[in-house]
Amino acid sequence: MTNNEEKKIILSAKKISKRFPGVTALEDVDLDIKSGQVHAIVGENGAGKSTLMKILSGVYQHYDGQIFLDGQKIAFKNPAEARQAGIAIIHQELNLLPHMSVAENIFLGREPINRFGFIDYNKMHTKTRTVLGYLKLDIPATTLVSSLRVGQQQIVEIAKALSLDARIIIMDEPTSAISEQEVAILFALIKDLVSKGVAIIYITHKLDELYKVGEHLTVLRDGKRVDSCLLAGLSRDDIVKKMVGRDIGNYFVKNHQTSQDVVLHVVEMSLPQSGQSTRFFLRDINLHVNKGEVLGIFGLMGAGRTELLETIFGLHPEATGHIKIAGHQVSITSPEHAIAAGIGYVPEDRKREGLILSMSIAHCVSLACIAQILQYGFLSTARENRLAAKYIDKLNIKTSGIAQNVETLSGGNQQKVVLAKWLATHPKVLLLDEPTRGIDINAKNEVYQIINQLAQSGLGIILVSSELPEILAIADRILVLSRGRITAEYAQQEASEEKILKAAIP
Amino acid sequence: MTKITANLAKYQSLLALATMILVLSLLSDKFLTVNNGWNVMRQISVNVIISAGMTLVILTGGIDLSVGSILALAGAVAAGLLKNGVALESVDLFIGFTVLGAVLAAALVGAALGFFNGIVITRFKVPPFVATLAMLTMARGLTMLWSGGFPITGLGKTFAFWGTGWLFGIPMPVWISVSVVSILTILSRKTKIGRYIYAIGGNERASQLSGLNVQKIKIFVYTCAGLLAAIGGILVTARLDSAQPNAGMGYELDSIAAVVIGGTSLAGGRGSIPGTVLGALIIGVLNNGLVLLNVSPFWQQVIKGLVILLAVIIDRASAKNKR
Amino acid sequence: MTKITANLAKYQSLLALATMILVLSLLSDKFLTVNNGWNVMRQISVNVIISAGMTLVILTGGIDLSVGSILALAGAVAAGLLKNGVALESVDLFIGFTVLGAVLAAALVGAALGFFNGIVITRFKVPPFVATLAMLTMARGLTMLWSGGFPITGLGKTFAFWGTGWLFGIPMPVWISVSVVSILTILSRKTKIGRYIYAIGGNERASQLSGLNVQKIKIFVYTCAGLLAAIGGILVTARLDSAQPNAGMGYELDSIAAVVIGGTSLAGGRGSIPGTVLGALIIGVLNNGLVLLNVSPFWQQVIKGLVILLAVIIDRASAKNKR
Amino acid sequence: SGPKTDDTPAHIAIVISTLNNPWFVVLGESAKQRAEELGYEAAIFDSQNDNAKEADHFENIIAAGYKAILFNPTDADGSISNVEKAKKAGIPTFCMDREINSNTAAVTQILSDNYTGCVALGEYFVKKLNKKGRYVELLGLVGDNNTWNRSRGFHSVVDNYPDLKMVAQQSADFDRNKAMEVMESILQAHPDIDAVFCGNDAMAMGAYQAIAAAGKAQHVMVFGFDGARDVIDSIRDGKIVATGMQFPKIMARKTAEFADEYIRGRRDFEQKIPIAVELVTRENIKKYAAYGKAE
Ligand SMILES: Nc1ncnc2c1ncn2[C@@H]1O[C@H](COP(=O)(O)OP(=O)(O)OP(=O)(O)O)[C@@H](O)[C@H]1O
Ligand SMILES: Nc1ncnc2c1ncn2[C@@H]1O[C@H](COP(=O)(O)OP(=O)(O)OP(=O)(O)O)[C@@H](O)[C@H]1O
Ligand SMILES: [Mg+2]
Ligand SMILES: [Mg+2]
Repeated sequence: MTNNEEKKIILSAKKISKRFPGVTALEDVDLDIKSGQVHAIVGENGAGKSTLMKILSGVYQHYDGQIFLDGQKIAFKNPAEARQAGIAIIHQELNLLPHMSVAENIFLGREPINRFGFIDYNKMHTKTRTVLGYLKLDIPATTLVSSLRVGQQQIVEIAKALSLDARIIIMDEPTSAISEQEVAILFALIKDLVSKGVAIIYITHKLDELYKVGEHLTVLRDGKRVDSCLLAGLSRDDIVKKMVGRDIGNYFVKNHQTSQDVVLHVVEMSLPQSGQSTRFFLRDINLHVNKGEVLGIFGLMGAGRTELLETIFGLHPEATGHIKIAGHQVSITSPEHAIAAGIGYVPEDRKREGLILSMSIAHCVSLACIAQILQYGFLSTARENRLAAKYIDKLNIKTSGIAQNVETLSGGNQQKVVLAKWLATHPKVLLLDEPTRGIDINAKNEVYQIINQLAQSGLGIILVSSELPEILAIADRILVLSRGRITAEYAQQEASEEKILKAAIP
Repeated sequence: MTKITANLAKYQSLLALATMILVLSLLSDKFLTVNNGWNVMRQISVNVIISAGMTLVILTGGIDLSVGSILALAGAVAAGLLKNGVALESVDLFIGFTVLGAVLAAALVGAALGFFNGIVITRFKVPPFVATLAMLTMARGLTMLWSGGFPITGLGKTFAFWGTGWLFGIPMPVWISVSVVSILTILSRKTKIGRYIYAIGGNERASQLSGLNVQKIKIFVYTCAGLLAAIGGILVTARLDSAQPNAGMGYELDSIAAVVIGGTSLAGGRGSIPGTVLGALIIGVLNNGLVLLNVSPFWQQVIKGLVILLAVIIDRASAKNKR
Repeated sequence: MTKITANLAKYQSLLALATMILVLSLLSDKFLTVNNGWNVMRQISVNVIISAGMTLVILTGGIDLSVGSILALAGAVAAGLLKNGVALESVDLFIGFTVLGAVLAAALVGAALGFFNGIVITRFKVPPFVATLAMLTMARGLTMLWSGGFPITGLGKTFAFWGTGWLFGIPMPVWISVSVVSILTILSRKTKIGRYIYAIGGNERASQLSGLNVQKIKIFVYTCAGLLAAIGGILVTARLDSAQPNAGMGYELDSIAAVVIGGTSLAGGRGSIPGTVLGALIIGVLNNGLVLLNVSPFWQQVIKGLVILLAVIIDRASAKNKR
Repeated sequence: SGPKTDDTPAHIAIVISTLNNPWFVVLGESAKQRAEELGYEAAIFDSQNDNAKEADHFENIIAAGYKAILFNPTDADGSISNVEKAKKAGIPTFCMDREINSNTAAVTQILSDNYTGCVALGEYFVKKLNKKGRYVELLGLVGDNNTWNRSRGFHSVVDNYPDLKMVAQQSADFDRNKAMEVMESILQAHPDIDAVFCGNDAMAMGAYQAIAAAGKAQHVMVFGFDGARDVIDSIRDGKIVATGMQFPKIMARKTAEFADEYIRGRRDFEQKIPIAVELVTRENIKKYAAYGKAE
């Protein structure tokens, strides 16, 4: 198919509605997908984007409305049927089997079979290598997924969808965990696919990406379609306005003052790889954070940023070097010590490491500072509720009440609960690992505001982020990490995307 | 009103239990009598005590198979000390035990074995199933060694009172089990460690990152389970006025059943002690009812299995409707 | 060479087993003989067969407590049909059974009960622990009802051959268990359904989203476990030339122990059938060794517990060093 | 026809230590059958070898208002309190087969004397072995007092002969399969034994099968205890040497009859009525059938 050939509608959804108990996730949503086009879908957290995609890909079978594929009405009974009809999906959440190989994950449910009815591993591995090759992910097909980092896992997830040779590929926030380089590779691939006539449905919270790949745009708000148009000619602010339903204006102004008091000082920190004295995750790290300062740390995927924060937080007792908090040397060999020393840590993966999903907001918020809500040695529900209410208010957490399970909160609000948990401990230093991953632009802005306020109130903050614009906007000082070493340091004024990337690439 | 309904719905098993009680009281006029009520309560009290401890263990995502054996060992230790004391021949010393002394020593033994379980699980990273299965075997062996395979009997009125006596019109075992349940309910709901137990079962890694000392809490929980099994053992012994080396066999399954029927998830993090009490009640009422109805022992097993299935199915269905 | 080491390291328990064999052969010159080797192999064969099925169940993240009872029922059904046939008095019909017919009928009964487990677990969302615990009780009751509580004996040479005979110098039970293990190993490694079993245990939701029919696979797995328990029951019956109504009591724990000691995680998704065979071997060698050394029955239990703990600790430690 | 309260027959409870062993099934069923012949309704309760479960049964029986309890205790000491509880509630208890160590709690106890029975077996054992040889003992459940009653009775005789050497003493839990496996292993360590004494017949059958499979059936003498069908047949076939015949049917019937008489007003019962265990050997096998005398 060539570019001037007319693009025709291959998938069409009419008046789709979907209700969950208590929520209407989608209401009378129409969507037309054309072949050879990237159709972007945006909307705030909870707008219904993923729900719509799950309906299109056969995950949900019960909904109102109709779906037409090539003009034929269809109703998938399960994801496998949708796949057979040529619809592949990269889910927002990773859906991988940790104890299986990359190849087994990619071919799960449609393994090639040899003459004897056994799985043909040779064929499977060859095919896997080919797909991984497209994505420039250089790992053996037999690698266990559990030994991959989040970003690599995300790429495997992409490979899984690509290997299907589908006509329609749904990508639900595929770039939330991968680095710029990989994003570039993905975009090149998308362009290639589109030129071959494949339709792509692309969901993201990173609006910049829209301009790089998008062609058509649909905006969802509170389960309703508010607009569907060509992307060309729309400004960023236009899009945000459609998403949020109002002007949110200039969304971030930095206005905190950095003091000269050093609150955290890391001296000569090294983290050897387990069992190997010559290889290191971290090597000779020296850094400091002042009161009221936001220290940004940038690095490519696997540079060791997460390890750095984890080590400061006491999760790697085998690390060498030492740490001073407000001038006093402290020995931190467990999170317990770190918290006692005044450090808080918002981890990269909020569901796996930050939250207890079975708990209510109130319980999650008080978890790290439970002493505060004790009265006569017992937990005081009144105090606990007051604490939670305070942070719900302060951080503007959208919830039906303090008793709501965190499991049912949207991503942005979950992230705020994790923040609340740490703020409640009154830390001196806050370590933030990718705090805005997967949350919508509005929530992101709120998180930036919160970071700003916290710095203003005198906290020292370390912010790890893979999004350069984000780091450039909110960090006062930027360190670049590459292969476990600090390779550059810039004050905010002197930093630029170019310089930082150059220092980051090993 | 709706709040009450919501609260009741939490104990999903209530409906199943109510149905059972209704059916049984229609089938037998002996069932819904005060006496029989005490009967059931007394009969489930040991299971309730053990299962309360088991609930804590399961809430952390673990399991304890050793409760039955620890029960037997603690019973034998209490009885042995009470009856024979300890003779240290080498130093020509004889230590006699009062009832209180013997009970405390037995409780200590139970707690110590539970502690051992905890250490093996946390420090040596042995899966709880294996660690406590090994303890199941070991504690049974120790019981046999301590008692020589013989029951220890004739423990006196004071001791027997704890198993057979009444206080203010309520049987002693019921007092004890109610106390245990109350304490553990408060512990699990109103104390720091209780909250931590739920947290660990909900997400161990996140708990660790929130500064909880996961190992210490797990050790606490297994120690608790051991201690409560020991209390159960002391009660059984007092009730029978005799420590049986075979006591408590298979109790681990009964107790896990009470916990799971009571709505606590074996994956940890979700459930409650009162739910477990309901689970134990369902099993207890069923056992009692089948006997009252004169069902033949072979059929009893078939019916028991079916009713438990049905209870859980009703339960899960009603839980689904509530959400 | 390193590949071999790596492959061996997968079966982490090998070191523990090797140590045990070494120690035992130093302690008793009767231990490391060909005859005793066959002995141990024959003795573990039933546990191996049941545990192979249990491994599949546990790999999906489930558990099956009913294997011991299904074993007993299948044994009783085979023996009963073989000896007495079926008399349908109402239509004045008598059906006699050949050995093959009786064996097939018993296998069918086992598979059917396993299937029932699967249905209850998948369609009615009853947790596997409760569903199979109910089946444990029910199948035992059915066994008692079928046999009246009496052993069924005198089943003839052809039938007994399957339990006591030798073929090409290898005991029949060993042939059968080796076949079962081979088939299931291939199934689990080389076929789609095998991989799906691992997948479900690893991440049920992801498996579902990848288009796997999770319910069907689970039902398959429980049916398999029931069928294998039945084969175990037929073997036990053939070996003893008698179906004992109380056969298989407590086998569920033995079998889960073999699986877990063999390195399969109770959380599902990780483990292997050959690992389970090693686990069963460790338990079998231990039982055999303790009897050969004539350790007193009291001490046996204590030692058995300790050795199992030790085996798993050695195991986990060596696994850690490998990484 | 028994006494009736109103129109419904009176209920009698039969509490059995365990139904996992056919011997006790015979005991329970015989008692039930006899009680029903006498016009009662009878229900069997299975204590599953658990003293605490037995206590539960007693409480439930008292609550349900049974008229009498035919009782096979799990433990001589541990069961006393149960019987006393029933007595206090006005329900008479009649022990069968196993005793309780109290002369006042039960109305009467019809007992099978395990100890003496094993003394007789021991004497026959010595005779058969000519006071010389190597033997193995298989114990039942090590926490069960019958296990030890039998073992002690046996040893009270056999230990007087220094040339009779016990080379192994292991437990097989009264279980046929376990006995077979344990015996298989023992035969590896001691291929040259002359005899095996087993604490019950199920274990004797298991042991015999292991011995036969090892081709030693001609050299090793197996002794059991109970009088189960398999063993009676095996003695007849010359496979097993001897067993102690207990009489579950006689005991059960007699107990049921006593209960009936008690309900009808009789009070003068002897506290203990021993039913002798009889030695069954190849010589006198004609006189016996499973669980009792040949008819
Ligand atoms: N399984 C479910 N049960 C109940 N409510 C659900 C379920 N899945 C989604 N929802 C609710 O439906 C609404 C839409 O959710 P959806 O996941 O589609 O949002 P989204 O636009 O993808 O948001 P995000 O940008 O955070 O991914 C939300 O209010 C959400 O809480
Ligand atoms: N599970 C693992 N096994 C082996 N090596 C690992 C593992 N996780 C991380 N690493 C290594 O540790 C180093 C740092 O990884 P880390 O995930 O901390 O990077 P990061 O900079 O935080 O990247 P990300 O953007 O993914 O968070 C890399 O060299 C990586 O190869
Ligand atoms: Mg989404
Ligand atoms: Mg990271």
